[in-house]
Amino acid sequence: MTATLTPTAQRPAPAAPLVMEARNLVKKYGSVIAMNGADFELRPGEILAVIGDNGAGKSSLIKALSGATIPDSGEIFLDGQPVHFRSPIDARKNGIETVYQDLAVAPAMTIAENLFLGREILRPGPLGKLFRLLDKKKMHDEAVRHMQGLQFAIKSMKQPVETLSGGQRQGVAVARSAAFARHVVIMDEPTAALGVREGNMVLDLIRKVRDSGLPVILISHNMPHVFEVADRIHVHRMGKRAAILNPRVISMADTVSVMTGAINPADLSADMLAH
Amino acid sequence: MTATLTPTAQRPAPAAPLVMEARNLVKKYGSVIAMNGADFELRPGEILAVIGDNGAGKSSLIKALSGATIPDSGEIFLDGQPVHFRSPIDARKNGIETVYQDLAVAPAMTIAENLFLGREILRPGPLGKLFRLLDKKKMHDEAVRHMQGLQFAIKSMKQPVETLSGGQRQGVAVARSAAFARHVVIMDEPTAALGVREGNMVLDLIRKVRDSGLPVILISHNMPHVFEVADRIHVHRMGKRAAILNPRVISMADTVSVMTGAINPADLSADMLAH
Amino acid sequence: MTQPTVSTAAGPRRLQLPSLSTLGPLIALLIAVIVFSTQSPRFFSGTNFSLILQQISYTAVLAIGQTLIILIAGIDLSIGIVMALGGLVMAKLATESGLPAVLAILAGFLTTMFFGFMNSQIITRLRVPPFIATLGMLGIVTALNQTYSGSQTINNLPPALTALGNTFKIGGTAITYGTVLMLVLYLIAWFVLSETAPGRHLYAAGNNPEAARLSGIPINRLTVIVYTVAGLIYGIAALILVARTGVGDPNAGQTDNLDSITAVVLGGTSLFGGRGNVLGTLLGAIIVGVFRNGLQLIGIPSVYQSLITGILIIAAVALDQVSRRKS
Amino acid sequence: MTQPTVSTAAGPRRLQLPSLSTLGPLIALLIAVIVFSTQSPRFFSGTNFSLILQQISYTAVLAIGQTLIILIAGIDLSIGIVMALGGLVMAKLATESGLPAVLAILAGFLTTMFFGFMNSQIITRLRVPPFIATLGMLGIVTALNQTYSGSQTINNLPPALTALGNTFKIGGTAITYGTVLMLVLYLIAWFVLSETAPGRHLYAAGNNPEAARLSGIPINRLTVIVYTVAGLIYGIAALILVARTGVGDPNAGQTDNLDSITAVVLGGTSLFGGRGNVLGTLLGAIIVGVFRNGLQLIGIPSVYQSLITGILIIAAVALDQVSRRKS
Amino acid sequence: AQSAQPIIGLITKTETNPFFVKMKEGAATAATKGGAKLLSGAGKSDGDNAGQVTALENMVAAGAKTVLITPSDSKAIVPAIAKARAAGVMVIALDSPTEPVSAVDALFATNNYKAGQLIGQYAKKAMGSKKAVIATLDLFPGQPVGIARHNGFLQGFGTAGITATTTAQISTGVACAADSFGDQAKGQTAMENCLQKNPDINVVYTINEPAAAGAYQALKAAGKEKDVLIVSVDGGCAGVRNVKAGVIAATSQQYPLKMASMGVAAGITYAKTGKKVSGYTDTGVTLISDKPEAGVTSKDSKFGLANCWGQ
Ligand SMILES: Nc1ncnc2c1ncn2[C@@H]1O[C@H](COP(=O)(O)OP(=O)(O)OP(=O)(O)O)[C@@H](O)[C@H]1O
Ligand SMILES: Nc1ncnc2c1ncn2[C@@H]1O[C@H](COP(=O)(O)OP(=O)(O)OP(=O)(O)O)[C@@H](O)[C@H]1O
Ligand SMILES: [Mg+2]
Ligand SMILES: [Mg+2]
Repeated sequence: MTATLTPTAQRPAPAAPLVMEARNLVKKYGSVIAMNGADFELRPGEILAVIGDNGAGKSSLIKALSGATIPDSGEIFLDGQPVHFRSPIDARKNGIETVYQDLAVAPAMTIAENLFLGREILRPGPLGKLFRLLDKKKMHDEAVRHMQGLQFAIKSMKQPVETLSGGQRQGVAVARSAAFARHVVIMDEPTAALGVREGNMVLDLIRKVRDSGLPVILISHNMPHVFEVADRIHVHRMGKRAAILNPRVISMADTVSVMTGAINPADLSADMLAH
Repeated sequence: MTATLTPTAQRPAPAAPLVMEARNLVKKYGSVIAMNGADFELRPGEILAVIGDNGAGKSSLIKALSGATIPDSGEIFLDGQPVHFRSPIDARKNGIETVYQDLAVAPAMTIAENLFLGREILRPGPLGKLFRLLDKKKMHDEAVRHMQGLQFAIKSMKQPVETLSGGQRQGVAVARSAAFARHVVIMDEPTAALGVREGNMVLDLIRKVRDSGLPVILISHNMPHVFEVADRIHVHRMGKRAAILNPRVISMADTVSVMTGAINPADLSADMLAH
Repeated sequence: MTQPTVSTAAGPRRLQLPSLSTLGPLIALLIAVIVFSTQSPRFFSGTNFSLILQQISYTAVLAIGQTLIILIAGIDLSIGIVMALGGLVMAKLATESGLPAVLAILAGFLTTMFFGFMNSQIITRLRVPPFIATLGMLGIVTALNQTYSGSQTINNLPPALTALGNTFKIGGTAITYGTVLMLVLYLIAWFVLSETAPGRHLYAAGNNPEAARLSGIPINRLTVIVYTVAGLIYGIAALILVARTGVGDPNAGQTDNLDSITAVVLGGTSLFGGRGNVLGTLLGAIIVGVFRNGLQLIGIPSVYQSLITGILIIAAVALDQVSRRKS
Repeated sequence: MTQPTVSTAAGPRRLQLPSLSTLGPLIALLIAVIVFSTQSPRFFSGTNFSLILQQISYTAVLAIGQTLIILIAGIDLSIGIVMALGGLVMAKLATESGLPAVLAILAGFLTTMFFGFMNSQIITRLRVPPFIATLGMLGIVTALNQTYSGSQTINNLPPALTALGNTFKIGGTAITYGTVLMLVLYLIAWFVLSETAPGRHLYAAGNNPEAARLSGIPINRLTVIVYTVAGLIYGIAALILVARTGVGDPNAGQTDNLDSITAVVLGGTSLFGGRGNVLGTLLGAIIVGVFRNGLQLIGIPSVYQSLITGILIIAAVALDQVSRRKS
Repeated sequence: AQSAQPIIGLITKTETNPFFVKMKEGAATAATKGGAKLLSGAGKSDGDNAGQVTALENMVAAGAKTVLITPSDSKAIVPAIAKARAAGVMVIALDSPTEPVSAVDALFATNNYKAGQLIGQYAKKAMGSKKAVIATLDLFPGQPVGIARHNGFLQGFGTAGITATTTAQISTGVACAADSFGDQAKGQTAMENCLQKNPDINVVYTINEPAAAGAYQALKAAGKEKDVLIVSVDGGCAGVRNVKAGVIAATSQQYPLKMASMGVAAGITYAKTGKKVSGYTDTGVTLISDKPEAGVTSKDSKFGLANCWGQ
């Protein structure tokens, strides 16, 4: 028998099994089709940017991936295993942390409380285990530590979140996801409300997370940010994936053209596409 | 008598009287000082960008200018006249339209209803005048017209706003302010959630508004956007104005340095400053 | 997804029908009607239906006011007692003071409007939550009722005061003018809520008060108007009640706080404000009336009536959720 | 503005005191106490204060359950009737069935927990709004109460059932164990709400249910727990009531729906959920009790008691707003 | 310093029912005359035992040496009364007895069962040989007063097997039993529904006169007011006027003012002399009707108006 060599450039074997994969996701709201057969692939240790027009269905996609909505049809795999998230709790149990676009925060609660919402630090020993007593001091100190990394001008961790500025609020949501992820971090426009300095801090944070070995899904409209950190770019268009681009080759302008539909991805040279 | 010529570069007479001016605004929330003696000047027909770190007090400033909060002290002038806005209604009566950062929309109401909230189109004649009957058809058609200009993938004007994507929701708020302003348009991060294409549409819209003669206050963290449209840049820092920059002279990098405090504005060359 | 531009295909439907959220109660009502009809030969008749409408009429009118108030995220616990006072004023002035009936009625309206207005002042000026403001008003007006009337029912009212209790016939079924007035008020309320600017402002104020304020809707003024108009509506309810019972009764309306809120919530309006429909409230009121009438007609002992009504009310709303999850 | 980095200066205060929102009621309470003391020589005494605490004890305990429920943006209209049923079960089993008192009490607790649990099932599974679910339950349990008891009050309870009504002395003032139990329950509730994870989850669930869900808080499970625990609390209230009155009474608790909600709202908890404090509720309950006792002691005719109470309740909350605007 | 002025407490079932309001007025007048101070309290609604217990405690705390109470729940109030009596307070039940009757020092009351019996006997006679189709507009489930009057009426009408101690509401031979809550509007609704259920109804028993007025209103709307016999209990002035006007055929009149003034007088005596009253004093019930029936003792509406309570 003769071994036929497949040219690797044509069909490269993935470097490692996919961390997350979605096939043919569909979600309809009445006559509005938010996802129209969306595919998705996330590799280990990569920063995958997801970009697309407003209303392209990016948030709908990551809501499906994080268990926040249940798709009408389609499959999701985690580490190659099919999963059926019925709620965000399921996804979180699998170590998936998400920053939602509309910032899932409880406005009347403090920054520290919001940071640890749903996974409060409990007192050691039976006090924590049995009575689920909070370790407020530790939570406060940890909150200070997490937020300090992002350098927001926040006075006290005990300020209710509703009194924060738009960017500060986003900072809280970002700090939260980065602090707790064990498997995948999903961030839906984490830098939208951030200033230049704070935005760069968050990009640093994202890189740190990646360097610690966790893959990051970054949804963003900010092309410079995307090109600064992304390993691959997933372009979403009209409810499905239109292309996967290689930011080290393709230009920002061409990327935007693909995103808006001005360029057909089929017309791109092969090296501009990522796999 | 000898006339002494003052070098115009040093102390230029303002081209026209100021449209809006604020002096020494202060606003405290407990121990948090949101405005700490903030000054502000808006010239006729200009696009004034307001930039600054998160929590610098930009939103607090424009909330004071639009009547949404009442400052603890300080003065506000509209066309040279002191004004005391007790509520957004007062500001709006003076033709000031604002897009708030946290998008003041009613989620359960439709796009059309939100666009016209507080200034619905009434039926002509006594039906409208006396009974305040809505002209729903006209409102719908107008809504379609306004939103079409911004090209969001919105299916129907009768969708409740809560079903829209983040960017679409922002589009509604932006369309609204542009449609109704008669005197000043204030936009607090109008492009934060917008895609590349939609963001550019909004920049176009801002320019159109300016060209129609109305000054625009644009708060933004997006430096490319700021440099694309701004006539002058107001840098806000720690609750007050740190400098006014001239985007035609100063570089983006220097601007960011001023904003973050890395450069002291006093060290800038005179032409980099605007007046 | 779909088209990237705005679709103009679906032009505005001119009048919006009640939302889906009243579908469940509607189905429950239909089922109840069918069951009652098979169990009692006397249930399914124009006369009986006319009777049910008469029985619910004043509560249903009160519930219009309650709907307006709940839509702006308020609540009114003084609703029944203010109605009772309105009726008392009408009855007392028309009999003991010998005022012309029209003036007496007017005075009744002014009374109920005054207390609605007072509620709104306590809420907007003193910033007392509506629950507390109207609970306090309940205590205050209870005392006023008793002292004003000497706890006495007022009889022998002039015919003008009970005119709304008179009937006319449609195909052999006698219908009171009070019933017609109730239906007309519902139509007006529905029209105002969906077709006029103040109507929409009301929804906005309940849905997102901060957004409404920033949009230039004068929330406080709106609140004052809503509670005062509600007061006027209570006055009308009082007139319907007086016409129906033929007396001014200081103890009337004591169960109407809960009854009116029940009608509102059963009709699909959210207690948190901003979402709902006044025609749903009418449906809610009718459901309660039909249950009560039907259960009595088929001879269920009164102890079990509360049991069955409890189950039916839950079922009506649960049905709604099931039907919605299916669609 | 202030420092650009996070201040660590203000370390976490370990235990949070009741928020400012109860300041107004507190002032109102103080003023009331002073006025009553000058008007009646018998008002200001340990014995009388102990009496007031006894009088409010079961309503105040019920109001703990109501606070938990309102914090998650729910409401319970079946609160009084479920308590009554719990008391009946205890009394009947301990007398007619001759069960040991401990078992009878346990059965009562299980009963009230069961109906709390049922409420939660209707709310979470059938997705019926809490107002309707618990209103339906009110009807259902009303009927159960009457049929189970044959509308008869049950007397001659064994001493174990009324033990909470016994007193001990502190400096000459006799205090019932029921009062102590009430205060202990408040401390526990306050501690759980502010110091444990489930307590904070409750606030989050009421403040922003969607955020809570996305944060991985199991809202439905939490709802079930809250209503069931509230059921247990009603059982304890039933025991306190039975001990206080010495009977099992099918008609007990009828005014406790409104009374418990009043205590909660008066204590500064928002009816929209997510904001409030259980110690405020205790304050609210005490205020109502002090008003009632004081007005009765100084001999205000009962008609005017409702008038003055109404005014005082409004004033208490209004005062709060005034004091807050000043600060 | 305690003044010598005796303090007397009066606790009614509710503060709004005209019957109790009049009782309170009577007590207030008697107290003023006798130089006593009257404290008043009430339950929040009929059946609110806990509210009465609270009021009772407050009266004792206020220094009342005599408390007059119309028990909402004849059994449930007993332990609280025992406590008050143990503290040296004389407790007198007005209007309704406690169970056991001996729980109080004295009882000044109408016999509700007997009041029902009277109108039952009257109705039986008035119907003669005509077949009676009965509707009862009752109070609400589980109310002892309501049950006593209802059962008394049926017993008087001839239903077998009922005695004064029957605790369950009997509905043998009743075509339609509905709750009126003693409220005119609700009575009207109940009557309408009963008529719808059985148009042949020709005898209506009502728990009180407001319910009777409601029933009449419903009958009138149906054009049946002439053919139906309404009997009631209370004897308020408005009710007696309705007897006179032919709306109500007969009513059993009670004397709340008498109960109250007797109670206050006893209280003053106790304060002055330390002598308690005891036992049951029937303040009497009189059948009022303008169409007397042979064999049933009754007085006419003139007597009724002369002795009625209210205005
Ligand atoms: N609950 C819903 N009901 C109805 N339509 C919805 C709902 N959620 C999303 N949609 C629609 O689905 C489409 C995709 O929305 P999605 O939020 O996924 O877009 P997106 O790509 O995240 O946009 P953006 O960049 O603006 O955040 C939009 O047209 C939106 O109106
Ligand atoms: N209602 C409030 N109560 C307490 N503090 C507040 C309140 N509103 C604003 N602040 C504080 O005032 C400061 C300035 O807030 P502001 O919203 O004006 O900032 P900003 O410049 O708009 O920031 P961003 O760019 O993030 O939107 C922040 O530290 C914020 O926490
Ligand atoms: Mg999105
Ligand atoms: Mg801002």
